[in-house]
Amino acid sequence: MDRLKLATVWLGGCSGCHMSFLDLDEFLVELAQRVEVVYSPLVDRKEYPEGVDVCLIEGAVANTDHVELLERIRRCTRVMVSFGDCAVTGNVTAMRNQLGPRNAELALKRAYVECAQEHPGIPHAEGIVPPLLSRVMPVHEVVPVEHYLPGCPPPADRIRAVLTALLEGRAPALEGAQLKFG
Amino acid sequence: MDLNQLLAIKEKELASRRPYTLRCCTAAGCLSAGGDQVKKRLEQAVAELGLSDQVEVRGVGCLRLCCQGPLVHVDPVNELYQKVAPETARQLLERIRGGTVSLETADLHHPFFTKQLSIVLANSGVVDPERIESYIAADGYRALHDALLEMEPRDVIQAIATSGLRGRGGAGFPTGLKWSTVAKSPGTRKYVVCNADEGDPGAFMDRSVLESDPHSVLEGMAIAAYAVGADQGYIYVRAEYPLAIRRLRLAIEQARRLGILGSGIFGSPLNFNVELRIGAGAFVCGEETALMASIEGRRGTPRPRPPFPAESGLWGCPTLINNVETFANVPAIIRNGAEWFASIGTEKSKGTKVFALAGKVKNTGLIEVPMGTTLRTIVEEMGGGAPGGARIKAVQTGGPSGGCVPAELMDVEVDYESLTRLGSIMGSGGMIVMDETTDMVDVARFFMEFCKDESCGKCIPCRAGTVQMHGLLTRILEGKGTTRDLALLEELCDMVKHTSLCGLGQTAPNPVLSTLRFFRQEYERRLKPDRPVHPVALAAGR
Amino acid sequence: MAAVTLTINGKPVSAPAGATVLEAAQDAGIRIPTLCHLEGVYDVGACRLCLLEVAGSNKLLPACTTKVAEGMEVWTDTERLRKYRRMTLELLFAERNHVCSVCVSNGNCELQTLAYEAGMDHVRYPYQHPQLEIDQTHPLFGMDHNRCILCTRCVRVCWHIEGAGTKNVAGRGAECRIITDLNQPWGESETCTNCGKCVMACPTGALYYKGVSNGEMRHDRHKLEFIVTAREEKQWIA
Amino acid sequence: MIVTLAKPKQKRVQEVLSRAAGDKRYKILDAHMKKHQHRQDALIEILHKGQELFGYLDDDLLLFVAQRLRLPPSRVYGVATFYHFFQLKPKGKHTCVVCMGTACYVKGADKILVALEGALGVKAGQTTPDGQVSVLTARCIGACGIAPAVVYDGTVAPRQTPEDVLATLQPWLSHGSESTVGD
Repeated sequence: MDRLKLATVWLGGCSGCHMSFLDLDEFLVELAQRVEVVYSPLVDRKEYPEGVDVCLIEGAVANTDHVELLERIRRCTRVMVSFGDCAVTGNVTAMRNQLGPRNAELALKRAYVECAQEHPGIPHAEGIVPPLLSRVMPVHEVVPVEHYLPGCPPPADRIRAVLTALLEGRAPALEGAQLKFG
Repeated sequence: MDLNQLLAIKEKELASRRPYTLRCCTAAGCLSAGGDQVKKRLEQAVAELGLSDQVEVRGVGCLRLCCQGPLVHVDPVNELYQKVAPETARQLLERIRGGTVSLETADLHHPFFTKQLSIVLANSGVVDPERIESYIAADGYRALHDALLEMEPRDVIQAIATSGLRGRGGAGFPTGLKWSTVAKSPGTRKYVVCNADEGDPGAFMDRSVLESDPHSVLEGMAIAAYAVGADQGYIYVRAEYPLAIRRLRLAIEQARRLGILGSGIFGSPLNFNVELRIGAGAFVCGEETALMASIEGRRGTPRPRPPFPAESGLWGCPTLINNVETFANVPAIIRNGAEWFASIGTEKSKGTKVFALAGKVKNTGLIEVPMGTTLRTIVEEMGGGAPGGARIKAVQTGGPSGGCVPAELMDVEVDYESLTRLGSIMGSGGMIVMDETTDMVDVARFFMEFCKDESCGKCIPCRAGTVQMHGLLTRILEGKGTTRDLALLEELCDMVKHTSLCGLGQTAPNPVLSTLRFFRQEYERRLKPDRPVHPVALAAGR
Repeated sequence: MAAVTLTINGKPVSAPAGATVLEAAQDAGIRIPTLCHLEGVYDVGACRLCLLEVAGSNKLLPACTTKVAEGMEVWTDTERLRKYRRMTLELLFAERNHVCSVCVSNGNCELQTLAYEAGMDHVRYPYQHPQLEIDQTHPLFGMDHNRCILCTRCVRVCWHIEGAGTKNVAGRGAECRIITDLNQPWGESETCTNCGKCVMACPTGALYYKGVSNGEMRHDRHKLEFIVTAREEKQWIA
Repeated sequence: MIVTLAKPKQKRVQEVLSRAAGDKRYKILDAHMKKHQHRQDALIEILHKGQELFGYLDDDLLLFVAQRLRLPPSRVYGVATFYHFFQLKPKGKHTCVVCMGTACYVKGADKILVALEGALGVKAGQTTPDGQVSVLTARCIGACGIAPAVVYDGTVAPRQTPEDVLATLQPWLSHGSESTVGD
């Protein structure tokens, strides 16, 4: 039996969702037998491959690279899962939106100028550092998504419930407190 | 004040009439075109030419054809002069002296005039709204006298019920039923409220009635007060209508001085006073519970009904709320009889309706037609169609709560039920004609923007739902929307319509729903295709 | 008081005449979601979460302000109502900046709980991300407008239990804000009695005790019921 | 996100009352309130009068009204901000109200507004920096028969075009245009 091709990606988020994924503990062993991780911050692969079965997306859409990557993921993936509050709602990543139309510039200034201890200055590197979007968005505002796995981070048992369902060919059916944000 | 005194005022007024009368329109439309200057010049000219015993220059209410103002009607030759300028006004006196004038006259045989039937507007353009004597000369306050002295309150209610009069504010609730509910509600203190917060953009019927014939509204309210047992009335009028406010103040003052308002009116036990309350720019205050909150000096937010105002209204007392046009119908019904009124109109919608005809139509202005007149008659015959021979696309009725009736359905008879069937409403009487150049998605967005700005913010579906619907409409209008956005929009329309607290929210989706119903292709051709979402989860191991 | 019999979701229920459907349902152990309702103050019917289908009425009616009637047939949990409830909650989440992960009420929030109970796994409408203030000027309490849902529970307790009238709603539509006095910083209010009832009443993390951190804020709403019962019925039920 | 930090308390009512004592307009307002027997339900009427006397409703005025009608300030503020008609900031020397009712809209009121906003560099609801002109919109002034209508300093003008509006504004702007150069 072919193993399920699983990808995970890390957009505008803190990687806490991936940490929570690692909290799956012994289920990780079982998972390793049933899936092939084809793309992830946890494995060494540069290009998002074609023919991916399931992709967990952590993080909100905050820069142009994110948008490009999502477009490719959508083309190459059967089932996309918004993984964690940043992907589902924008969460903390999207809080800069509250600063108004100049939010990207203000956020960068705060981080790299006002709070810098040495060498203040907004980093510029054409082609390497992607420009920030003027508005941070949840993933489903950019491309359609099949399933949502909320939580900040989603607890390991919640991740397990979703993955188990997908492995068994069912639509995940989180309900009640399993859908709690935060 | 008794009947003899009333008749004496009438006789005196009629006796002072002169052979010629120049009726100058002094309603807001003509005033803005210089109508007051025209009247002033005519008065000067009459004095200079020594014609004072021959000619009366009378400021009157709306003469209907607003687009051609300033208007002057000359009696008894029965000619209506249009676009009269202060400089040329003097020529009208030549006409009286048998000469000819080069001024434009309106064609009084045009359907715009001949198809009208005036009940509410009977005095409009005839009496001087600033003089109570002028109203009395037209049999004003006779109905109040007769009701007070010759009818029991229940007879008055019966007459209103038999007449078939329905609320002219838009919803069409049977007026007689409302009156009898208030009459039956227990309570020593009751109120009568006139809703003159005409808020629909594109509607100016109530303004015209108040500016042209304020006493008819006062008389209707006093009759209502007698019928339901109230002793205090309020007129809630928009601050945007300064002229109407001034004339209402004057009318109340004059009526009070003659004892027609106050204690023991016409020697009957009825005490009735009317106070004016000036709105301050909130569309939602047209909703009756919000209006009452505003009269009480609070934020104009609506509350759930029941209890209805008829049971618990102003300060918890039974309160009768009717709109301007509804009250203005009452004296005529009492004077001419319920059967007379019931013989006009259709089976379920009796009497006439005043419409403010505006937009892309040749003749804009005020019309009053029997219920059941077709939209086509109104727009094409009376309105003269679109200017420049353009093709009419739709007629919008009911303002932000209403919908657009497409041109091919203009044979619909105008009454409460027929318009509702077409997804629009009668509304208070605004009628905006749209031609081919009008973009229906833009119209829907325009009304949604209005509702969003006017939402009071109390209930969530209206406060947040209108914001989201407006956002979706803007996206679609800009060509950025997808089929999923349209689906979201339709779903929100359904939800806001059924879950909002008051009429504003419940009807806010109507312009969208109606343009979607008749002009869906205008939405669809702007949409971008969606990428499909994977319908079901994938099978294990592929 | 005379009793009336009605059915809620097909189940026969008896309630005193004059009771609301919400009260009748609660007595019968049937839960109806509410947000602007608060024991101890009058109802405003504003949040529309408790809407009901009532046989013979073409309008949906709020359970909190609709009185029971003999023979009334009420449905509280139809598919249509569930759909509307979820949409209402989505609209609320999109309206302001409800970031559960950094909220003092995370885990103790009525809005958050209602959302997951309604199966809201994401919000389909674009987030509005308005720019809103946090008022930290009061010595004891804070107000974060980002988390306010305008249920007016704080306003009602301030007026009708405390009687101070410090808080009110200003503006209208989406521009509505809860204000103190003349829209001045809470700490500069001359009418606030520092009683804290508004904080107890708040369903979300909009009003909080200063110094609480993420997830630590618990609103003690029973205190309000306690005060009202004590004042009106002279019974002190702890 | 704006966080406001505490400032020391001050007794505002007393200050306002002592300031008002020397102002004739407050006397007129007081008399008007007396006419309404200081009834709380007359609040909106009183605010109308206040705006008529002062041009707009500032905090002093609102607090004065609250004190006289024995209402909590929050109630007065809540009402004043609910109704569009009440202005809490001073208006310009001249006002230009573009009617955005349906009839005016379908006949091009939106274009008039765009032209106006472009020429003055302010948005609807704002006043030019020199305090000369306030641009406002109305939801409908009921002059649909003569659409599109614009109200200049309280006078309704019928059938306006963007050109008409700019021409009418010109005399109001004669000084403003020079001073804006180089801004």
